[in-house]
Amino acid sequence: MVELKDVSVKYSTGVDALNHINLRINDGDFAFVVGSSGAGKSTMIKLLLKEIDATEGTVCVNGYHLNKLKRRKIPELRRTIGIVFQDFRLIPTMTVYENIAFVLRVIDAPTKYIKKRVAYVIGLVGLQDKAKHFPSELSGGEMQRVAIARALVNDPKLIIADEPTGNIDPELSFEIVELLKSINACGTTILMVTHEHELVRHFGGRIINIDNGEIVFDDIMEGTDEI
Amino acid sequence: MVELKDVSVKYSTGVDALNHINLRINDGDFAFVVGSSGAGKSTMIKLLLKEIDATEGTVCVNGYHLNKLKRRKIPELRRTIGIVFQDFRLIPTMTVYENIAFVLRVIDAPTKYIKKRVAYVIGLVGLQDKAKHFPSELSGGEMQRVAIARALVNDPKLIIADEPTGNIDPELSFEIVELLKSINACGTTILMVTHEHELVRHFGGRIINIDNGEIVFDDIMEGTDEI
Amino acid sequence: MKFSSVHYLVKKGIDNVVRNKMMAFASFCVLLVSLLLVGVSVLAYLNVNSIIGGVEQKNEIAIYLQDGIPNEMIEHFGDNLRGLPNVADVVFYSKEEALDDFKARMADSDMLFDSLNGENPLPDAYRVRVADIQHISETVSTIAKFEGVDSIDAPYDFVNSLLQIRKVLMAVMGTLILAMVIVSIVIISSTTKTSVYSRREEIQIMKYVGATDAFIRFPFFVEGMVTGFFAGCIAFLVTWGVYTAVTNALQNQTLVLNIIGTGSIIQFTDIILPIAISYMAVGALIGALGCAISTKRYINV
Amino acid sequence: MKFSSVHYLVKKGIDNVVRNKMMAFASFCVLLVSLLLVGVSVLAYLNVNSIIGGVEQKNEIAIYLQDGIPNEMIEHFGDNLRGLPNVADVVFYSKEEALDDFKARMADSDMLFDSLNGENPLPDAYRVRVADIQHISETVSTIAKFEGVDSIDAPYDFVNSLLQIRKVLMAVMGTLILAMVIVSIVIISSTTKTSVYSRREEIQIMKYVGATDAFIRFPFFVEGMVTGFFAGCIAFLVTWGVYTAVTNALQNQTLVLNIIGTGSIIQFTDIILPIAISYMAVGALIGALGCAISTKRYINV
Ligand SMILES: Nc1ncnc2c1ncn2[C@@H]1O[C@H](COP(=O)(O)OP(=O)(O)OP(=O)(O)O)[C@@H](O)[C@H]1O
Ligand SMILES: Nc1ncnc2c1ncn2[C@@H]1O[C@H](COP(=O)(O)OP(=O)(O)OP(=O)(O)O)[C@@H](O)[C@H]1O
Ligand SMILES: [Mg+2]
Ligand SMILES: [Mg+2]
Repeated sequence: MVELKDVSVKYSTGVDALNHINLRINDGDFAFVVGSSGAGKSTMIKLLLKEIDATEGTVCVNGYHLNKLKRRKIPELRRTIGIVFQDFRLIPTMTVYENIAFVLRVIDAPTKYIKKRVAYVIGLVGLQDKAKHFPSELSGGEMQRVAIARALVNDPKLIIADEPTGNIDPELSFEIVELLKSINACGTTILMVTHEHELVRHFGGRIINIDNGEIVFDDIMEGTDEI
Repeated sequence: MVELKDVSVKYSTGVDALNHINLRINDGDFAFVVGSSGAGKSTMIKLLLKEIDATEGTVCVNGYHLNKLKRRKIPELRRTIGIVFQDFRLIPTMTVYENIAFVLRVIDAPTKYIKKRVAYVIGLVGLQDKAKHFPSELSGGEMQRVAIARALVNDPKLIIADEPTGNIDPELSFEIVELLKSINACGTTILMVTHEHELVRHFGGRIINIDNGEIVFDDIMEGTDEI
Repeated sequence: MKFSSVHYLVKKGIDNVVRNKMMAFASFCVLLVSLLLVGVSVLAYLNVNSIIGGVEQKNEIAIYLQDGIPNEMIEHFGDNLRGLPNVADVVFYSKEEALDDFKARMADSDMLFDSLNGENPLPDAYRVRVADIQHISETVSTIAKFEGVDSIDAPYDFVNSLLQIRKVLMAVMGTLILAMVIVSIVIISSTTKTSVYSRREEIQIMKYVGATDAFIRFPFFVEGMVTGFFAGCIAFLVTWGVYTAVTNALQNQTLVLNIIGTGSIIQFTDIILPIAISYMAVGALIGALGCAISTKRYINV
Repeated sequence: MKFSSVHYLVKKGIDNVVRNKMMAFASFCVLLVSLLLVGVSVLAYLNVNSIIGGVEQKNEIAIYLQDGIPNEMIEHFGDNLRGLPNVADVVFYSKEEALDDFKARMADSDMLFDSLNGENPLPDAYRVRVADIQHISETVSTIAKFEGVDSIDAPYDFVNSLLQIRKVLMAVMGTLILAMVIVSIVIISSTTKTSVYSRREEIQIMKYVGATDAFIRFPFFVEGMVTGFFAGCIAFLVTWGVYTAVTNALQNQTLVLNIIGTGSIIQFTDIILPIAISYMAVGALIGALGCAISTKRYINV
């Protein structure tokens, strides 16, 4: 569950990225976040991960009150969230396999399970051939898919995907969203930032529109299922 | 003018990224390059910039024969091309203004002209407020727009844009492509890689489809002008 | 943490050395240099100390006995001297030996002795070497109270000079070691900071995907340890070679050896084990700590 | 390249020092340490050299004259000595002075002289100090051919010891300087390589947007130069402080001073200018070259 109460974020440069946002996403929800460039979408996501702190208001994610969260509890919080970063954030010194496996390593998963599970998610995003490559040896879309695989691998309660299909062709994008939908069907909460209105139109569901640091639309729309 | 003759690229990892590609783009053309993730689009662009060398075949860009180009002539070649990199490649230690101005600095442009010109292109991509920010202080879409501005600033003969609208909302994307179209109308050759079929459908023109390292489609299609 | 995790982290640390060859080599070089600077200074300190100790052994107190005391009393006197705590060595020096030596030394002025007519104006004497020249004056005053002493000639000038020289040299060498330790800290921290800085992105990403601080730092720790250990090994070999070369070169400098005494230079083989262990242990420790501490700064995300 | 470009590149280099504070500080520290290591070694070398030179001045050849030669011949002899090229100082030492000194030295053995009955068996002598002890034997053999010479007492042992000690010390100090230069090269290249490595992305992007190698490297050059210059300044101040403290401390060690001679220690104020200039110039140069060379590796894209 994600709950933002009257949250504002002002960066040290003086930019007001979010203004008194109120938002509640229940467990098991699937929500698209849309909005123009620089609206504050990524800022909201950084908040949920405690990458930055709210200047005002309270943030609550998966039962953790982020305002009061102790530094050494942060890893615990982050393990309950799978994130696809807008800039991928793959570890350059690790291969695709290692990047994804790392998330399981940090939770002390058994080596056997890691092997099986990582191979499975690499298959899900269609990167079987690239498992042993380093991020610098991948195309943009491939890196993005590694980031998606990493977000899925440890079965998190909440998956947050910031622009996960920006570098991927439409067909694959549809597949990825369908994958997320199926994961959502098993109970995982999903929050997906996207610029691709086609996707939003097709799948429908809850749509949150952020503009200039404020939520200007938050409602459920039917999917058209057209392509 | 861009000319690829029977070009193949094989990466040191053994990946065949391009297989015997033949392509000719005349001065003043506007071409969309589409294709699935990992098809070899960015590889083709890296070739044109002499970031990598062709394993086979000859590459010719703006009158430079890249196979025989001397190391110290490379900057000369690159100054005739404006590139939007898929991963932006902004200089992290320079502000938005400095990043864009740098391209003019390297060609010894007069300081006065630099001031005027940079301010102008920053305006074109709508980043007036962010001129003094560092890349790390920008949103994804803002970084992408800085990359676009940098590619335009020195009035290059050829603009190559690798996925320039991946992180930008649809409205702004249309504006960006319209901007490129208007620049193209003044004689600049433009090559744009994109995944957004909507854009391609809307604007039409020459469309090059790369799949699995081969050109599978290369023809002119009418734009529908619908949204 | 489970064994598989520890195993993974150690392996990762070792892999990192190979993957960041350039960085690992830079750290290796700086650690090597630091270890050598400090190690060689310490060895120099030990040798200077030992050399001064050797020179101190050459001290000599001359105790002139009263004329005409009986032989058994002279012997008793010698036994008493040998029984004193700070006395290392006692030699009897008869008036006959004294005259012979005097004549030999004054060979040029033969004519002086012609007028002696076989008389010997010189006294019997004991020559005493003290163990610790710092307490020489106490020893002399104890001896002065013995029966039969005519006069005592103690090398106070020599002792004072030596004590002062030792003080100065020890101060110099101590400062040198301190300076080298500071130099090492400065250059090691500069290099590890720079090296870790270039990997801050990696560290931060790990933190973003839920790794704890310890989990991130452990491989850095291992990496630093491995690098430091190798630096220690090479430092040891270099020291061995240089040290042996220097001592061999000194063997040829007979005059210098005369002054400092042959036995005073410490043989490398006598200290090979503590040196090897110190180098490797200190190298590994410093390398590990340097890396682990420097990561701290970028881990707070 | 136009002036505006040069101005831009210099400004960029200086800005970089401020923007990469951490890196600049690391380079600064390492350059400072290197300059100090080499600088202090060189100063030590110069001082040891000067001290040995001072001790060498204390050499003395004694030339005993034949008994009973006339006074004017003795004076003529002295003039001849003064005319010799390698002779620094000539003192006449009459037989009367010699006897007085001898008696004073032998005060304990008064009885020896009683039998002389006022006769003086000692000869007149000249005491000569040579300028360069390396050529003492040639000087001695020239003097030996003079008329009226009875015998010559030259301090060959002293001279040989001194020459050998000088050789050893100079070898040690030279090795030290060489070692410090090597140490400096190793640590500076390690740090600059690491520092530039962490900025390889920046360097490569510049190359991708059409910058020439020189255009990219120039600001690095300036950056290194500025850092190196400041390191030179601080190294100079530190050296000044340490040097003055050490010479002051030595002033109190009278016994040590007796041995090495007061005038032999070089005063810092006598060499302040060349030292300041060397530090700053070498610092700036090394800093600039280190950065500029290290960028080369990442510029080939
Ligand atoms: N680290 C930062 N420091 C200062 N300002 C920042 C920082 N990150 C983002 N901003 C600013 O905050 C605003 C919101 O940024 P944010 O990244 O949340 O936008 P976004 O909605 O994700 O946009 P996009 O779709 O382009 O990614 C922008 O104006 C941006 O310039
Ligand atoms: N530096 C590299 N070393 C090895 N293989 C590479 C390298 N860069 C790309 N590749 C591989 O070459 C193939 C083509 O990559 P390229 O980046 O050209 O794809 P793309 O068409 O741009 O894809 P995308 O739309 O995802 O950006 C991919 O399979 C990729 O994994
Ligand atoms: Mg964003
Ligand atoms: Mg690409």
